[in-house]
Amino acid sequence: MTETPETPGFTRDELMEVNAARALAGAKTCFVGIGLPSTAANLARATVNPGLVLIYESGTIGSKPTRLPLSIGDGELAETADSVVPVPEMFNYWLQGGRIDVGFLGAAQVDAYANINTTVIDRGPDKPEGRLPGAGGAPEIASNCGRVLMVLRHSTRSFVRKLDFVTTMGHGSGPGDRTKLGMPGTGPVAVITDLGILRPDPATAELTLTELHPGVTVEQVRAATGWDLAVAGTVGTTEPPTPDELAALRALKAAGKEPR
Amino acid sequence: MTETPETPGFTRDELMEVNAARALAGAKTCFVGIGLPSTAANLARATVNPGLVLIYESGTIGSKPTRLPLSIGDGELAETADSVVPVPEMFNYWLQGGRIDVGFLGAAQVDAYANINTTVIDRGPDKPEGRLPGAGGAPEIASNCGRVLMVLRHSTRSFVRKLDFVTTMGHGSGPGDRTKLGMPGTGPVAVITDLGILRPDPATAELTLTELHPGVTVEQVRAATGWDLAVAGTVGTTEPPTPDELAALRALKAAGKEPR
Amino acid sequence: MADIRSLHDAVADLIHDGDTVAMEGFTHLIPYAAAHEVIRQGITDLTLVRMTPDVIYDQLIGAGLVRKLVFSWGGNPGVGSLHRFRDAVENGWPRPLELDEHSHAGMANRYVAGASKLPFAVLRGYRGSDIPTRTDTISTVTCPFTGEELAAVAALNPDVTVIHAQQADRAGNVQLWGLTGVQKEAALAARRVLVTVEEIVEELEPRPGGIVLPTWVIDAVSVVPGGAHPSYASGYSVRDNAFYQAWDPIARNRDAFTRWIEENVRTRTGRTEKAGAR
Amino acid sequence: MADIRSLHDAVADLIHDGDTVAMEGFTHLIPYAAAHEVIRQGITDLTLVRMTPDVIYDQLIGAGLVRKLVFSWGGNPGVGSLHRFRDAVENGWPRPLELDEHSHAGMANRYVAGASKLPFAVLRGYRGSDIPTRTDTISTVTCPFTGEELAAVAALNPDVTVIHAQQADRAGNVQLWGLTGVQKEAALAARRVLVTVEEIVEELEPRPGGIVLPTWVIDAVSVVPGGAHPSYASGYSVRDNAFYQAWDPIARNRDAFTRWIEENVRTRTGRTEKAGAR
Repeated sequence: MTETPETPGFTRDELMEVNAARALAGAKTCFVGIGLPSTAANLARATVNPGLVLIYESGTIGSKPTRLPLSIGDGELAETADSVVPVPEMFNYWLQGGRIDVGFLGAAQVDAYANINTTVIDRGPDKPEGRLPGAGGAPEIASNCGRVLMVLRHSTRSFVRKLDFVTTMGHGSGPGDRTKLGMPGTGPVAVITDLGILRPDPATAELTLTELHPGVTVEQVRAATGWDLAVAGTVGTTEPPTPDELAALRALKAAGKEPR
Repeated sequence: MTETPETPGFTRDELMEVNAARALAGAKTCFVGIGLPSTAANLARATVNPGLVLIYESGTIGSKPTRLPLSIGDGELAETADSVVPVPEMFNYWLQGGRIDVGFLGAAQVDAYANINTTVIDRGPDKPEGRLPGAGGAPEIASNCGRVLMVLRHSTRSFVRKLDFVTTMGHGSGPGDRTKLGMPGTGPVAVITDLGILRPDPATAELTLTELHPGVTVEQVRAATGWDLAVAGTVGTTEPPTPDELAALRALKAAGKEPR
Repeated sequence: MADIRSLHDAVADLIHDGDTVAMEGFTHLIPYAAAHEVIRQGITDLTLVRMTPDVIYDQLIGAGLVRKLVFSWGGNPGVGSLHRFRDAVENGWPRPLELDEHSHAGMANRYVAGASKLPFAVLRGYRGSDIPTRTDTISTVTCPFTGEELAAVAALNPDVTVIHAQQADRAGNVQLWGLTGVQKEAALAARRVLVTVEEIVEELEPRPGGIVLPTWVIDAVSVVPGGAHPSYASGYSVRDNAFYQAWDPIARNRDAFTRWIEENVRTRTGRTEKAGAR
Repeated sequence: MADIRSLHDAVADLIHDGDTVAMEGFTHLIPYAAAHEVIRQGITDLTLVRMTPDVIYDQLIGAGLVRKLVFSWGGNPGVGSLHRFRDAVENGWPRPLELDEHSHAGMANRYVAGASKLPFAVLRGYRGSDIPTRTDTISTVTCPFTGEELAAVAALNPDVTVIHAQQADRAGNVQLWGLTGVQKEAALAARRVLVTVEEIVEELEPRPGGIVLPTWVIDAVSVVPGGAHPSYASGYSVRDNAFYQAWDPIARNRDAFTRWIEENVRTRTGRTEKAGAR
């Protein structure tokens, strides 16, 4: 992680993480995937949304970890939770039960309609498929949460024209697909990357560049996107991380690396 | 409850209760209805089967009450249990899950195939149906336990030729009906009354008088039965209650009446 | 988020004429005080849902507030009949009572489906029983893998679920322990949730067998010590078995019942109720 | 009733070539020691079931004992890929690995159906996903009340479920607490159950969040302190995150993996394993 020359003092990953945390302002409850989503959700609790209820698929409701958990089942998630429930209850009563505002997901591949592949990569004819971890909770998180946020690094490997496999549906092939399939939630509302933020166009549901991080150009984002990326009429620039945000983020990460 | 003249020292109800308890010898786990079944199951723990695991539909597994509970939700049932589980879990994982050897049921009306009515009584034309409490857990207890025991007082009001309503199926209209309906358990194996014990004939599944309590005659039982009761070729006589059994039964009942 | 407020105001705001209301608690933690507040406010035309109607619904039915009952076992546990329930069903007094009748397994699964926001639940149930002939909330589904036909029961999603619990904290998080029955499912299946509690504590200390309902699934918490009487709250009170036995002669007689409700419910407040109800 | 016996004998008696085996534990309480005993005994042609295959199944797959994997997320949590799993799927080394792949919600419900002895479970799942195209254990059912089409998943009933717990008493009753995942469902769905525990105690003291499995649903209990390492047992140990990170380079390389298994599993016994595995 090198600092970007244009924005000394923080990295592009930190821009991504801080903006992902900001996207949780105002949310009440968040179903948190491990990795970048967990970083964002914990940072949100330390900054814009101290009351945010973190929910992990391991069964913890209202976890308040003081360091970044390495896995969704770290002991501290359970010890600091308001309630720990069995995994089937988590998926049936809480997630499918419509109790969760925001689902926060990562992805290996995403397409222009915010559909996600985390299953297999096509490596070309005569080559075996490349294996990814699989679905985890994502298909039902994306379907049942009130709305979905996504966070991943921008590259043509991850932002692809056509997914090799649809693990988790975002907006399908466009507006109306979610309704047709009876999905309760509104689906992905933002994809936060290390270059900027994409949001589905209200009319077409196609991911559209709406904000750039400081020092990033539209051309850089288009070059890192595997399809002809739509760009909003007015593209905003995200606020640089505040000193408080950076301090909180770095403290969380440092604590996560401490031996126990 | 008056003592029977022929068998001084105990009542017919006590004969019924003691024999109901004896029927639990060798059982591992028993799903216990409140009232007479609960008396029998608790007496079994105090006499023939100290290791018997009592399971109440209120969610308690392995209750060891020291007095007869008035209701299936008495506090002592939970406090003395090995485990207390939510009611849906009790019915789904434990009962439907096939974990329970014996279901012990009472009944308002029973017919010759040990089918049970606890729903409504037909009081004749132009009169409204008489209302009974309803099914409770019985339909699925009778279907899913390994076998079923029943205990109720003998009278033509309760042992009827035709049920006014089938709440809970025992043996339906005869052999094969349970298998046809995919019921895992073997169904009712004994109906213990204050006069004797009826068991389904192995060939016809029809309830047949196999044992009389001491001092009771076949004619008395036939007179108290609303259909033409089949009688086994050899009708045995139940052993009179032992002093230990009587002492244990009376102690349980006395403890159940103590104020808390 | 749960507001902590008076029982009067919570009931007035959350429970309305014509609502479908579940007051749950399997013998333990039955929310009697809330039911009495419903009687005092005369909230009527209710569809009441409960696995074991018990004396609490005998009182509401006898008070004439109930249009329909969804249930699986209607008795006074260990004592006998619910006479007000029987009088309503058999004689239509004080008004006719429509029934939707199930087994316990069916009712429990209807709540599970409701909490899971599924339209139905599946069980191996009701086989050989006449129960499905009297309701339109039992049907069948066929397993797409084995071809087995199973019972399907329609989800229950009450307008309001009311439960009693031991404790809440100041934020409105609630903990109950002991026999917890179907309370979690009934609460999570409902559109609105009212919880009466024995007391407010500074911090909920996790208990063996405890279940926690976070404040953000609850609409109102009301502090009503003894609010489960004659049922009980493990750790706070014991079941008043004598009351359940004394209820039998009261409920057998329409006048005695009406007088009892007048004296012990209508002319009291939530605050003074407990002492007088014995 | 559970017999308390050595891990060697319990594994030898309960787990057989060709069995379907679930070793559950959601990050917490993963039964590594039992898996290592399976490797030492060379029990093979297994169908392994687990929501999150994790390093424990990476080891069994790399050891060549696994024919098929039923799962929903196969990674080294917080670290990266499971390289032995990938090598088996992508290159068939050391043998091809058949997959039955689901989402977490689907897998959890498959266990629920198994524990409930139902042939399938219903969920609002897999909508818009390609996952159903690659398995025959996902289908659909139509709600008989609303007409809505829902996903149906086939029940999971493993031949054997293996879990790790904190405590057993002398009668073989088991208690686990902390994150309890799907362990109760996995155990109750299985034909045979093996539980490794940290210790035997005179009496199980009820714990907040504790679940108790009575001895009569368990076949064998084996005392294996540290038997979840590098996973952990709340109250006894913490997760060895360093081991999970160290696993990555070991598992990337076939020879390094084989050497590690030889040195740390095959030539050790359950008793000496823990100290050496770090």
